[in-house]
Amino acid sequence: MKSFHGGVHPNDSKKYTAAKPIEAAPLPKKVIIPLRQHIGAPVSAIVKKGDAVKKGQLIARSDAFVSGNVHASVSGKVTEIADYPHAVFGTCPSVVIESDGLDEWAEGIPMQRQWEKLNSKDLSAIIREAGIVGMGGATFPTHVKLAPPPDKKIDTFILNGSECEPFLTADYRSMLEYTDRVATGVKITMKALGVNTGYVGIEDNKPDAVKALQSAFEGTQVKVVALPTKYPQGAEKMLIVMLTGREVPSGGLPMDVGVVVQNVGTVIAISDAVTKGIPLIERVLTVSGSAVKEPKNLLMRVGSTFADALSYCGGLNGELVKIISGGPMMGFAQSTVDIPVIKGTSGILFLTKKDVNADKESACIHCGRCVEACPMGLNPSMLSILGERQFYEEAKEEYNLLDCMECGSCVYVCPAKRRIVQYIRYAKAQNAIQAQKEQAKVAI
Amino acid sequence: MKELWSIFSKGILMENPIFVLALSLCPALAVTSSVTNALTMGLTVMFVITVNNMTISLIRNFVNPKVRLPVYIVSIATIVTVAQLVLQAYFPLLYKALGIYLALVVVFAIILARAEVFASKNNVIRSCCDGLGMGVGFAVAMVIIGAVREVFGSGTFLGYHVLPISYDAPLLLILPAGAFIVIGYLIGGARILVNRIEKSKA
Amino acid sequence: METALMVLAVMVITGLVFGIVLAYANKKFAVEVNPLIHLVEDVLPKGQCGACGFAGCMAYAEAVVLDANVAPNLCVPGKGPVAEAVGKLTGKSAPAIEPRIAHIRCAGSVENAKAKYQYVGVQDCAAANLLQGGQKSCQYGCLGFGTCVNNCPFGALTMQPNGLPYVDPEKCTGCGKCETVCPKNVIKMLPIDAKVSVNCNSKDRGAVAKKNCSAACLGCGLCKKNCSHDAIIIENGLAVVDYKICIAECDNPTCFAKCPTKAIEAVVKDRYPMGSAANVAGNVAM
Amino acid sequence: MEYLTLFISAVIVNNFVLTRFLGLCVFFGVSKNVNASFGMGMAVTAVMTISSILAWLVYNFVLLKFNLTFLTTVVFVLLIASTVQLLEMVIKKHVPTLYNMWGIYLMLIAVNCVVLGVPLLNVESNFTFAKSIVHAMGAGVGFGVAIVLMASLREKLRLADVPKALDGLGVAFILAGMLALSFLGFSGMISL
Amino acid sequence: MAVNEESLKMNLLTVSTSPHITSSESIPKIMWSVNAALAPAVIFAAWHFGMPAIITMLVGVVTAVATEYIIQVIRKKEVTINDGSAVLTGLLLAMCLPPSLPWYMTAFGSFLAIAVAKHSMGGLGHNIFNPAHIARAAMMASWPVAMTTWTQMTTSVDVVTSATPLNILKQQGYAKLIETFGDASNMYQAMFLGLRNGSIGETSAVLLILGGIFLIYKGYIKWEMPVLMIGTVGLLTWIFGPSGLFTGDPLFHMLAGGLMIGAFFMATDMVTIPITRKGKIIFAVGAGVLTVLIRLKGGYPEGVCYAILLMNCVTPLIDRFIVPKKFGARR
Amino acid sequence: MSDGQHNESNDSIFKIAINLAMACFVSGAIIAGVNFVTADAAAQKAEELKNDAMKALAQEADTFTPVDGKEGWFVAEKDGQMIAYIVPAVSKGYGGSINFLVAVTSDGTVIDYDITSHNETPGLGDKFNQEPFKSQLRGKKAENLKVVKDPSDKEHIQAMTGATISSNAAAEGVKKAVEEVVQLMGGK
Ligand SMILES: Cc1cc2nc3c(=O)[nH]c(=O)nc-3n(C[C@H](O)[C@H](O)[C@H](O)COP(=O)(O)O)c2cc1C
Ligand SMILES: Cc1cc2nc3c(=O)[nH]c(=O)nc-3n(C[C@H](O)[C@H](O)[C@H](O)COP(=O)(O)O)c2cc1C
Ligand SMILES: Cc1cc2nc3c(=O)[nH]c(=O)nc-3n(C[C@H](O)[C@H](O)[C@H](O)COP(=O)(O)O)c2cc1C
Ligand SMILES: Cc1cc2nc3c(=O)[nH]c(=O)nc-3n(C[C@H](O)[C@H](O)[C@H](O)CO)c2cc1C
Ligand code: SF4
Ligand code: SF4
Ligand code: SF4
Ligand code: SF4
Ligand code: FES
Repeated sequence: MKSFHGGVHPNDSKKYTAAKPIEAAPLPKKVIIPLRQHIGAPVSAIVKKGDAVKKGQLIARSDAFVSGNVHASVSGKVTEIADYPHAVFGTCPSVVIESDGLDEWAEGIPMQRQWEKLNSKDLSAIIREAGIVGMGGATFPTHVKLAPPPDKKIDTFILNGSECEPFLTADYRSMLEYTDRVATGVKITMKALGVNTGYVGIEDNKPDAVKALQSAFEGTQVKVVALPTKYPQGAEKMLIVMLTGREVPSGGLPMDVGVVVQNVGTVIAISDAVTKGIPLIERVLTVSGSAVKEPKNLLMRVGSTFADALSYCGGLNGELVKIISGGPMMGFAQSTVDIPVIKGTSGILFLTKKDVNADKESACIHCGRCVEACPMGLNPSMLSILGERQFYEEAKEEYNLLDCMECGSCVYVCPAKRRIVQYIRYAKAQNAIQAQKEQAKVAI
Repeated sequence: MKELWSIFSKGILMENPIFVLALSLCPALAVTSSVTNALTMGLTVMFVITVNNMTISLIRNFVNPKVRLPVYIVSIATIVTVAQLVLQAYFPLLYKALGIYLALVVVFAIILARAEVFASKNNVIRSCCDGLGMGVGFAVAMVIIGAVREVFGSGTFLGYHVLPISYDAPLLLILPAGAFIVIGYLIGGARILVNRIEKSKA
Repeated sequence: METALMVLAVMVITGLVFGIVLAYANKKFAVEVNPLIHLVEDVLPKGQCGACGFAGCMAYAEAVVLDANVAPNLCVPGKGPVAEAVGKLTGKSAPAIEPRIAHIRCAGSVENAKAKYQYVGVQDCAAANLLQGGQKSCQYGCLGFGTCVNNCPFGALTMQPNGLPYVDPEKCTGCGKCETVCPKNVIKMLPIDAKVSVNCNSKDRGAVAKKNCSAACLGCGLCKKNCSHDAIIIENGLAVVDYKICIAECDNPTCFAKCPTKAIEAVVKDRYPMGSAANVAGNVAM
Repeated sequence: MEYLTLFISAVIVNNFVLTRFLGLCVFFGVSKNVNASFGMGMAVTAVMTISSILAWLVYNFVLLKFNLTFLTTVVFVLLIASTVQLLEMVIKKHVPTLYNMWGIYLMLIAVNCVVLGVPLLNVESNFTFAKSIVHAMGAGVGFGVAIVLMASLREKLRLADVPKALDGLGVAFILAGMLALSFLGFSGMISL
Repeated sequence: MAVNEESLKMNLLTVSTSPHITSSESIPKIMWSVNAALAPAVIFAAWHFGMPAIITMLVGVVTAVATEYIIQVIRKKEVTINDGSAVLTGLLLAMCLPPSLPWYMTAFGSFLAIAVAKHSMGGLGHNIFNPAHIARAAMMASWPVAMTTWTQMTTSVDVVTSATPLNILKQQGYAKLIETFGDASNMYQAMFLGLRNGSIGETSAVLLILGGIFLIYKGYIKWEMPVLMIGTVGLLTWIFGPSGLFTGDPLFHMLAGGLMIGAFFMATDMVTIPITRKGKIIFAVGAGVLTVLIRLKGGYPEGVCYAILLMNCVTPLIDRFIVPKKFGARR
Repeated sequence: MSDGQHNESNDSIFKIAINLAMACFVSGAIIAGVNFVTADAAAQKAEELKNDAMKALAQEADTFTPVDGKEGWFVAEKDGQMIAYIVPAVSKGYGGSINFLVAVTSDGTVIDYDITSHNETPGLGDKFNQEPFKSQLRGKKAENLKVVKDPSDKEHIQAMTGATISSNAAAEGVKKAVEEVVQLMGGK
């Protein structure tokens, strides 16, 4: 199979957890549930301090369409609504619930539903109600993707099972252990979208997952394809071009080429929400890295903390220098362990010095490795230099700054250890500020 | 008096025509492979620029703005031609050594620039000081470049050996490429000097 | 003699021909360029700092000449004289601009303010700020990577060893460039004759602020109580001085005396306290 | 063939900027930007060709005829200055974008060594009319090549960590030196 | 930075932008590998030319490193003499010089390479021209006689010792060349092994190719570059032979002069060549064409150095027009 | 243009032209005046210079008379006795054409030569106008004017180190002059 341009082959480090079955983490004593776990309009709490809540109860919502409901993940008492650290935004208003240890479901959950009888509108509504957002990392509200504007004709659904990030095995284990739920979720999503063609893209370093899903989709319109192992195979643009040959246009979205992509975790959540009425309150994630004693795949409640995860995994082993929420290529470094797990947390990595490369940055030597590694066909070397010298506009106008998806392939290969992604983010931020200013001017 | 001095002196370093203003660069490269040539050219330009500044200052009020440039050029060209004729008649060897660059003095940007920027707005005495200052700055710069190139490029100064005969002079300095590089560093040096002075003033 | 006549003939004919051609062309192809623009540009200080709100001095010159609505006093570094000169050239009246100076509203030196993580990356405040708001526990404090220092068009800022920038009152023109580039909004422009200054930007509640930085303004209100002219208010846990009142009415400021963290201070004789040696020493001693 | 040799020689082997030192003010002044440099190269070529033609005519039919060769300098410079000024006015009126790109440098062409030097060299070498034109065009193209190359190098250096004292003009000269060193590779390739 | 040292002491977690892992490649690793790839040719040269060559190489390297050190101290920049790039520049320069050059010329060149060509442009990564080649060109201009004087080799194998093959070709013609070596196959063999006169490091084609293959294997240079550059030279010299079209001796030209070292080690200096693969290909072909042009038509017998420098001049233009194909441009 | 003129004068075309013409008139007057003064001196100096140059080539001669039909040729005579032809010649060197003035006896022996203009590299090629290279050519005849690189060969001309091309050019230029003289004599 002809692969997409660029990409890199980091050591996948999946050996720590690949063979470990998913374990349900013990019930946390306290959960911190941030009110921003998605891209889009913020939600506001509908409970207040002192309220008793049940597991699965809606605790925050918004009327905005592009938004995601938030539910309580344990039963207990709301002790505080205040700013807490957040893995992505630094800090965020959060609802703190002290568990009563009973873990009682809210009324009407779980239930049994025949999804085959529901129409696409109902399905979307259920998914929206359940607060499902993309669990591949971007946390874009799923119901929005399922309701494309009328001028975009969706004809293909893709399940993203590639899990190309090193260390992470959550999707892999889910595909093996929750095969039926995955299959059901895919079918539901395809029905909601009204499409008949489906693909499952899985990197060929997970042959058993490919096999499991192949038999699950036997006789359907869904093709399970083993893709070459290469980071960032899981980036949706790469996945789409590999599976359908369509290139998402620059600045465009998958729907511009008639495709919707969902992560494995997301379809599992869809399946649970539609067939059992269970909202998104827990997820599978990988706890790994050479600084944890027993790396594991855990099923954790949203709002449990990284500290909880660490203690379930036997604590530290070696000197911890970095904590990452997500994978090592795209994830966010954290400054403390008191960070809550959110819907988009696909992994928690505890790394020692040996995993992390913190060499000094030097000037670019124009070796061209980054250019060859960039799957988006950009010139990262130039982008970083322009960012460094503060030529943001030029970076945007002449070097397609905004096309960068921050996959980090360029930084991975750079022998000069240039912090290309940071320069790019910085330049993007500065351009955004500039644009805001311009708009303000126009408004005046 | 003090004012005149400051008009005069700024051309020497702070607004040196070659090192700082970067005008009239051609002669700075072309005729500086020996100090003699550099000096001759320097003095010629000094003469032309001073006389021209005075002339322009005198006639500035009679010149129609629409033909200002041609008139200035005619003035410069006249002075240059006079210099040419005189050199040709009395110093034919120097005349030959300067070659085409003597005629090109007409178009050395520094001369026209001073006419436009200074002489056309100032009286004769001030213009004369300005011209002299710029001319001296030009000549000094030429001689410095010439000295570096001649001493290190052929081991001589004004034709006399100043470095031991065994000095194996790199021809590079005599060649165009070397001239560019030498001037590059001299400009850098001048910039450091100018900054120092400005700092000490502030 | 004959040669001389020929010379004269040739010269005069040449002159006439080109004179006519040029004069004719000038009439035919004349383009209106307002020479005022150049004159105005000559007057401007050419710092290209953009404090006027235009893309450099030339752009401002063009705008102020061509657009009747553009005020002649927008050039901050040029101060009064430039405003006056531009006003004269453009025939616009120029109300005086109030002279001002950059003020670092943070005393969270390395000793005073805690770090929450070890930052590895591009040495630039705006870039660091993108990572959870920077490495300081106090999310309002100066990050100390000197983005303002690198952007001051007049070289008025230097980074001190304690991780805070120092404003050289001799060099600062009050252009405000540093104010716009600081991602933490730490720098504010202060009237040049300000008597007191608040050296903190923290909007945290007192206890939190104190936990994060030993020099933080706690919002306790002691200064407010001690000000007999009602020139201080507490806003979001931060003391804010109303300089209009303060400068006009107060000639013996006492507000800062009781401040438990010395977050409010008198502006000392050389116009400006922050970063002066005494001040640094004072902070460390605490 | 003879014309081709002359042309190529003027373009690369005896490049006017890099080996004859003519037109350096514009060369260093405008070479900060590739697009402007490209325009400047064309402008110089055009101006030089036109003025060479005029100069040749004036020289051979007036000055030589009446034995007034000592007036060459005055007449040529006036001729060129007026031609350029005329050109400037036309461009300013009809192609303002082009005008904005060169700015004041168009006026600098009027009093630029290469533009005067080439006609002077033409008459000094007793070139025929056709040869003069070829020579002038070659010199112009050579100037264009040098200035565009220089501009592209300087655009790259704009992003480099050049020592402060050398930044700008100083490093530009050093670059020109290295450019000239590289062009030495062509030396001896054609001798006139 | 004071801020970071402080936090280091407090044992805080490290936070940086993603990605959090990087490959193990680094600039020192690359530079030292290139030095290592040159080692066989260096050792051969020491044996082939003896003491003078060893001295020249030492002077080249030591001057380069010392110059870099002094400049970095003066400029208050981090001293990076350990990264091997200055060593490499000094070594490569020395390898392109005649063995018995007076030491002060080598020192001058090495100083020029580092001070003028490299650090005046901003140091590693910022230079536009290949420092070693700029130095060589400057030395060629400064002391043309010394730079073209070829002395005895210690391991002469009954071959003319006073001139390089290209010199013989330029001045005495092809027939003389063959005569000097006996017959054509003798000549190819001697040139392939390096038993001929020439610059210190350029003679042994086989060792240079070995070093180059090592670098290609390590991924530090692109195979297209040497192959295309050498191939272009071969093709063009074959076409434009001395007695009409297609009468040239491509093998001779491919083995002669500094083409091997130039194509494998100098046209591949990533700092001074285009960044894209396509750009690199254009560079290599262009350098090949210019080499042949200078060899066959120019004043010098050898053109590799100037060809590479001239292509360095156009590198920014190539980078401007040859850009990677951006994803999503095709619909 | 940095013109500070605000008063857009609306002078007529003619007036403007006269303005420039006036300037030219004054200029012409000055130049004519200076030329008038210097012309004779210049001509005289030029003549002297030329004579000096020729004198340097054929030191014994006292008069030089132009040769009819041969542009630039002179006959050098001593006491009315012809001792040499002074002949101009051109050849191609490293940096372009080289102009010679060569003194040749009527039997085709080089007395001396002078290079009047060249474009060779200073310090390298331009040594052909200096000793010891120059003395090599004196007294040589056409058949010996050939450059070799063999130090033991005293018959011919030794190349200057590092400047074979310039050496060749010098030898060739001088040889051309000699051959022309021989041809002229033979043709007589
Ligand atoms: C502003 C914005 C609007 C989006 N709108 C849609 C949409 O209308 N339909 C859709 O299918 N996906 C939409 N997406 C989701 C993207 O297709 C994509 O799934 C999401 O950005 C996460 O992708 P990533 O993890 O590759 O970054 C949108 C994303 C963003 C950021
Ligand atoms: C560089 C990069 C790598 C990604 N890798 C994966 C991946 O391995 N698995 C995955 O499910 N999503 C991955 N994503 C996110 C997908 O692009 C896409 O957003 C996601 O599959 C959409 O599904 P979701 O909305 O259900 O999360 C990656 C995104 C980027 C930009
Ligand atoms: C900058 C430079 C200038 C040169 N100038 C001349 C010159 O004026 N005359 C000349 O014959 N060779 C000159 N050469 C040398 C020639 O290119 C060539 O190497 C030389 O003529 C070979 O002659 P050789 O056999 O005497 O060494 C110059 C070389 C360089 C690098
Ligand atoms: C493959 C390769 C080739 C190199 N070739 C050269 C070279 O030809 N000349 C040189 O000075 N440095 C060379 N270097 C070293 C380095 O790039 C050089 O020091 C920089 O040009 C200086 O900024 C090379 C490095 C590598 C990795
Ligand atoms: S981070 Fe951006 S520039 Fe770098 S490889 Fe990924 S898409 Fe390309
Ligand atoms: S990989 Fe790094 S060193 Fe190489 S070109 Fe890209 S940014 Fe420069
Ligand atoms: S004041 Fe602002 S810009 Fe300056 S160092 Fe502090 S945080 Fe950075
Ligand atoms: S310190 Fe700030 S306000 Fe003062 S001159 Fe510098 S940038 Fe402008
Ligand atoms: S001096 Fe020649 S162009 Fe300026």
